[in-house]
Amino acid sequence: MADIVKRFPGVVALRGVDLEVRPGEVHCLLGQNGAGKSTLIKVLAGVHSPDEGRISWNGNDIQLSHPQAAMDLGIATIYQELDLVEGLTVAENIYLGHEKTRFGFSRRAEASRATAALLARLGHPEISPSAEVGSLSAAGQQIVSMARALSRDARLIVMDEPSAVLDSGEVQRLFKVIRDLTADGVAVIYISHRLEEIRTIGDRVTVLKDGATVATGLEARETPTAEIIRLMTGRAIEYVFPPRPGVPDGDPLLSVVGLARAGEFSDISFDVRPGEVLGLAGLVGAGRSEIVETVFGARKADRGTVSVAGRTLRPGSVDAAVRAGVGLCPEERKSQALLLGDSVARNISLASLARFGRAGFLGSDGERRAAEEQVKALDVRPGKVDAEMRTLSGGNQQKVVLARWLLRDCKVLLLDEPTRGVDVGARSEIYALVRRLADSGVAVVVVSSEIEEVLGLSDRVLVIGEGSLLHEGPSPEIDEHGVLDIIMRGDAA
Amino acid sequence: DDGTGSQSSAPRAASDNDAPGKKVVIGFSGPAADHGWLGAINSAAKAEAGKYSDVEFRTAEGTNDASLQISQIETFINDKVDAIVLLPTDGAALTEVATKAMNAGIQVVNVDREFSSPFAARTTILGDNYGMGVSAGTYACKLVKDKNLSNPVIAEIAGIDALPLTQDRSKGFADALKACGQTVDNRVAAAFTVESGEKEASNLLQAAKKIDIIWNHDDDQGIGVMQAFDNANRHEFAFIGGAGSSNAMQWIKDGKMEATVIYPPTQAADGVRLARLLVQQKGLSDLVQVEVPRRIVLNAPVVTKANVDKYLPLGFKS
Amino acid sequence: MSVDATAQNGAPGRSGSPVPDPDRQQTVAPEATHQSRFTALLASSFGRNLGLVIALVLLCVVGLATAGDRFGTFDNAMTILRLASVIGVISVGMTFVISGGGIDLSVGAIVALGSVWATTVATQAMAADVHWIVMVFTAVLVGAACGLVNGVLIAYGRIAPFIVTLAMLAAARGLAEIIAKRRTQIITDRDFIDFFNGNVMGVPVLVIMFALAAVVGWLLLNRTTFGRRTLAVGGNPEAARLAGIKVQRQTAYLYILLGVACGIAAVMIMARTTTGSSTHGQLYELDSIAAVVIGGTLLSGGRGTIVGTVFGVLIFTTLTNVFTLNDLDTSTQAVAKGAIIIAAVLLQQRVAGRSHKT
Amino acid sequence: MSVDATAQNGAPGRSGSPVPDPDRQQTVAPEATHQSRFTALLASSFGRNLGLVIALVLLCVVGLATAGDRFGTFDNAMTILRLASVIGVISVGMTFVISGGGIDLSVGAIVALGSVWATTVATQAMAADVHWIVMVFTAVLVGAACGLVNGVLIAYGRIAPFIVTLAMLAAARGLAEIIAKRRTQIITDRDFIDFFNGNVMGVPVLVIMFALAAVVGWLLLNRTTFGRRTLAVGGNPEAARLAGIKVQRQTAYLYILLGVACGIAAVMIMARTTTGSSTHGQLYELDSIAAVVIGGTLLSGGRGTIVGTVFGVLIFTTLTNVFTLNDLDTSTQAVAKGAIIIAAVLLQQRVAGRSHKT
Ligand SMILES: Nc1ncnc2c1ncn2[C@@H]1O[C@H](COP(=O)(O)OP(=O)(O)OP(=O)(O)O)[C@@H](O)[C@H]1O
Ligand SMILES: Nc1ncnc2c1ncn2[C@@H]1O[C@H](COP(=O)(O)OP(=O)(O)OP(=O)(O)O)[C@@H](O)[C@H]1O
Ligand SMILES: [Mg+2]
Ligand SMILES: [Mg+2]
Repeated sequence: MADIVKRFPGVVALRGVDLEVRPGEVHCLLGQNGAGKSTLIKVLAGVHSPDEGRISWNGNDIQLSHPQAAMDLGIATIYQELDLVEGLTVAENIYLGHEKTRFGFSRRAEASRATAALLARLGHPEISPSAEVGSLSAAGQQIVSMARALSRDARLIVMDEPSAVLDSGEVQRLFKVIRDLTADGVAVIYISHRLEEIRTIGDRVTVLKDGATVATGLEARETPTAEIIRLMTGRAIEYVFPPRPGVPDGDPLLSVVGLARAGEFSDISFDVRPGEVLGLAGLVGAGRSEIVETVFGARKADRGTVSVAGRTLRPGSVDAAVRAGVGLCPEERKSQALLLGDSVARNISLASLARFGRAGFLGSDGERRAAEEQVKALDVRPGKVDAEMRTLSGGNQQKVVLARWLLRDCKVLLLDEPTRGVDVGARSEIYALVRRLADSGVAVVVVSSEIEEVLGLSDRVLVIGEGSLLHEGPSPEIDEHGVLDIIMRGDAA
Repeated sequence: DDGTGSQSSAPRAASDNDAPGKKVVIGFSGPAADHGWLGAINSAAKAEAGKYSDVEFRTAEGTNDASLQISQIETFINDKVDAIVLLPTDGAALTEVATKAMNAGIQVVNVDREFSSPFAARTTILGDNYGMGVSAGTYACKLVKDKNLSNPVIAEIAGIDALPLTQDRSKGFADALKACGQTVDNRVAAAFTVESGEKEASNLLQAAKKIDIIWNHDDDQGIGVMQAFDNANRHEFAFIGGAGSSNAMQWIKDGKMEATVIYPPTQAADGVRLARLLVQQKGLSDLVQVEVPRRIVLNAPVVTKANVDKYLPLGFKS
Repeated sequence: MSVDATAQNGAPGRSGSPVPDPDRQQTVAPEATHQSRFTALLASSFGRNLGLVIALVLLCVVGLATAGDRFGTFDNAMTILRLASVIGVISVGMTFVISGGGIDLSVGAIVALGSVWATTVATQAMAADVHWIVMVFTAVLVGAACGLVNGVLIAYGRIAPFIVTLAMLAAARGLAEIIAKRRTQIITDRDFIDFFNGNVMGVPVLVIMFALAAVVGWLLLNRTTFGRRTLAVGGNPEAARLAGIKVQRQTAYLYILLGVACGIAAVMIMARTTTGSSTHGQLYELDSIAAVVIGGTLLSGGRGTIVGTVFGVLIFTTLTNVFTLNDLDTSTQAVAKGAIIIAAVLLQQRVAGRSHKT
Repeated sequence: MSVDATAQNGAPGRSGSPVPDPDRQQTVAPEATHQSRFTALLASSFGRNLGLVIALVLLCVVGLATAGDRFGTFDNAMTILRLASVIGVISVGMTFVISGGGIDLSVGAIVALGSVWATTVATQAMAADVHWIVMVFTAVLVGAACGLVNGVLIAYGRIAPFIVTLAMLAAARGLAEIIAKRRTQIITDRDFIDFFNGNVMGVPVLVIMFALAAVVGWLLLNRTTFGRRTLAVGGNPEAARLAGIKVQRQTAYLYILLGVACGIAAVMIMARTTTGSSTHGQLYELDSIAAVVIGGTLLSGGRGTIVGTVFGVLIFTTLTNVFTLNDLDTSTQAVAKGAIIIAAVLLQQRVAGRSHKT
């Protein structure tokens, strides 16, 4: 691909990008949120037609007018935003668009068998080909997305942040699959914000910044991290966790006692004091999201109580939680958090509407100004609070969700995968932000599949395995191996 | 091409009423022409207006929404037409605006469905829905007596039940039956369409294993009703129709139908003529009166095999 | 309280058939014989539509209790089925359009136009020696053409289906009136009437046509690529496009399919009433959409069930029949109908959706 | 060819008004004074609805050209507005329900029930000395109660709005017929009629009521937390819920609001026709939904425009007026209406959506 230019109304997403991928290599694409990575691969996948530039394939110039054209050439894509049809089964999703048929009739048994084989190859034989995709967790859906790309007889597989929802074990399995692919001469374009992954799996690196290629063909294992970060952000960023000043003594702000939901988790108890960051570590599917959602009242607890500052919250009432000063950044921003058709400002103010209203009337200025402040503080790009939400890149969307609760001045903040899809620069900003919030007396609960992140960020960590609490202790006293050990042993420590 | 206008070919007393006079602008508004009888009403009115070189005829979109019809009358008032021939979706609902038209000096001719105030129209031509029911009921009573039925099953297939006119017809029917000690045993309501007639009649036939007399309010839906009889192969009853379509008359001739009660589709056409006379300040030539009467109630005669030939030319095509 | 309260609720009917297809789960036990697969299949659609089945059975029980001698006869059953057949064929087609994320308000008008056009061809251009099949072709072609216009405007003109088909509703009925000159056109071809109004082994041809439409529809929706793609387009058009599906073309196909169904329905109603008329098919849009949605197809697209649609049609038709047998007056019927619709849906939700409550 | 053909489009056509809000873009120039902001606001809704404005203007031009002397009068304008007022008030309410992701098919039936109930109260229970305001209250209360039933069944019973309101359509009309005994009830209270049918400075009271409803509706939707919540619930109910909005309660409110609008419309139609009747309000559901959707409110929820709705209503009513003035026959009118609807929407899309094309 050369000199690719792509304009959206009001935004030039790509202003001259070059990318060259060789057969059998893992080519990593790096760049900050909004740099244009997803847009570039969508051009490659035939989703967007470029305004300028050439795409050549095996030396021939090609036109990709429709996703099918790209797939016909052997380009398969795993999109960043999981684009699966929830009402269809796993097998149906995987073979959507290239169904296994005989005389127009689907051969369901065969599709089912092939699906089972693909899922086994990805290390997930437990996902049933006949399960409805809507009923799978985000991680499960990511696996299905990958299986779908593998089901195509592809020469080039593009993976847009496939690891964002995966835990470390899953990522290792993914890498094994990638190695098998490249051994067969299949090229892979790999996008991720986790630099250590690039080191492990990548061969060469292309760096995008503000829609333009700033470096290409870098050796993935050789190039120093600082150099890559400098190329991406134009500045040097210390990719470290902020220091933990220690938690001031005090009564617990949030306290959860004996919380349980049938089939999801049981007997979960913990306290969080003001100024404390509590981490929930565990593997994907451990039930951490369910726990925080239940604490928030989005799911109704079967048993147990949640209280904030000593007052017990009505179970199953989001409203009660919000009024008590609890905020939740949910796991799936697209379906659970965002009004995609609305402006950034309105998305930010959604939980604090009452604050901008006088007798129910909104003065649009206060709202806009507050939103602008947040956008500036979190460096959301583009910085226009009037931009339509759906046009923001994934990482920037995540920041907007954070901004929503920052604006509300929560006493308790529940963050489910707060850095999913967020670039290194923004990531350290979010870490610093979480710490600042804690220092100002907020009780924070962080869920993340990156164990390193949970440990680095929190004062205290809970390890969750299969819906039960396995371990509780100060974060500095345990490391990633320790956590994994606890989970593997599976018994309560 | 339509049999509807043929009434005008009947001989009449010599007069200069048909001679071209002062130019007359007539606005016409009626319900949605969604079935044969109303279609016939509209085309007959239009055809009648076309016969006069001194009439400028304006029609408004047929509608079943009283509010929309009111606005059409308002438009006519704004236009300062000379006369309005109005077949209201609902007489009471259009009374106010008709009164307004009268006050604006426009001659309003009320057709078929009567206004609730005598000041809303200069002249009213009524098809007499109640009378139609009475005619049908009286004829049914006659059948009961003639055939000497001891405990007859009498069924009724009404038109759109929510319309006051349907209520009038049903009440007339019931009142007439009461006179000979009978009641309606099974009643369904269709929607004046062929299809609804077939549907309701099919169900009705299942509801009663044996029926002696059926009165169907409307010969348009009658085509469907007749087909339902054919489909179920049930013809044991005397079938009485309503409105008087040419189909129905043909059935009577063929012996497939016992009788039908005429409900003249020429009312609006008559209304147009009267409106013209009113504006030109002429009287009805067959009357000694020099002015058009305030109220004309049309007869609802029963057509049977005996007299069908006389009425056949009046039958409208559904 | 369910987490997806209103999320799924947008159309809360999403809980309409959230029961996983047990047939699919059958694959877990690959040793299952074909025999048991079939039984499982039956059991599956039975289970998913249990609420509807119960509603229909209850209705029949009421029918038997209140008008036993007249309700429980073969004749009456055939009457119900014959009445269900026309709207049934349309509802099968409508299931596709709605599953595909669309809606069609013009079905009744298309039926009217098809019938009128066909009878006009029959009476005008045709000499007596032209076969009635020409009439059938005309009706189906007119239906397909209207569907094509709808489909193209919706898929390629990108106008909301509601608007396009509302416009078609006005235009097709107006055109039908113009063609028919607002006269009911009576079909004189006895062969045509005898063929479609006849019986095959006691079962009316119309009912057989409905059954065929349902079977073909079921196969098409559940067992073919076309059906998969329909659900994908309805469930998540963006994902469908990314999977290489020609979303616009697929959308257009759906409206053409429904247009053809309307053409067939026009033929059926011509046979039933022996007429072509611009008044045919009134309120079919509401009736068929209601049957489809009661059946459990998601109004927002992405999930569709032909079996549910058939039940939906049968429930409505049986309801009218039971009302008439009991000589209920129309106003009371309307009130009862409203209450029964809600009761049936609540029943279906509670029975079939129980497993889905969080 | 647009790249996100179907992306933005949901289902092709799901896109009602993909036009970005120019009002928002105004902030690019933060130095804008309040004065210019106001002009910008005007310009903005003008721009967003440019296609609709052009359609309406074209219609007026046609009206003037074909029936100039009669079309272009104050009286005629008031006639159009008076006709628009009843359906207009309902459409404003409908804008809320549709923006909130719902639909209501029962509006016409609720109008009928409200009018009949009010007139029955007036004729039966009331002695002559009770003020007509009782009639008004009755109609509004009946409307609100029906809306409450709809809202509760939809929000808390989680039944699809289409089904609930279809059932309400049947039930309310049936009940209206039972109460009125299918008779038109005539209002004899001259004070009532004179008040609502009167003029204030030459402008009919009904038109003023419509204007008030539009202004209140606009403020509520665009300038209050209620409106914001409505759009959030319609756009993404799950996100709204997790942001602490009481989605179910908000949904119920929307139907109650529309019910109240129907009650007011019932009063208006009672004044207009001086009657209460179970036949009032026929097809209002289609008319009002059509006006709302033509106006640019997304049928899938999340975006709504009162100004667009008002234009939608005016376009439809002006169309009828121009047709009547030109003495077009009904069938031709229907065909023309279909074509004009499509043309207007295409125009709106092309004019206003140009900036959004990729
Ligand atoms: N459909 C669209 N309309 C308008 N602007 C768009 C659209 N899609 C993307 N953009 C803009 O294009 C730029 C690049 O976005 P893109 O999604 O490619 O970023 P990215 O590099 O993938 O970021 P991330 O790491 O957060 O996923 C962003 O500024 C984004 O706002
Ligand atoms: N809607 C659903 N229906 C059925 N099972 C579900 C559903 N949502 C989640 N699950 C299951 O519940 C379990 C926990 O889910 P989830 O993946 O949210 O846990 P988690 O610990 O939060 O993982 P993550 O790391 O992805 O946040 C998993 O076994 C998942 O498959
Ligand atoms: Mg991206
Ligand atoms: Mg999770």
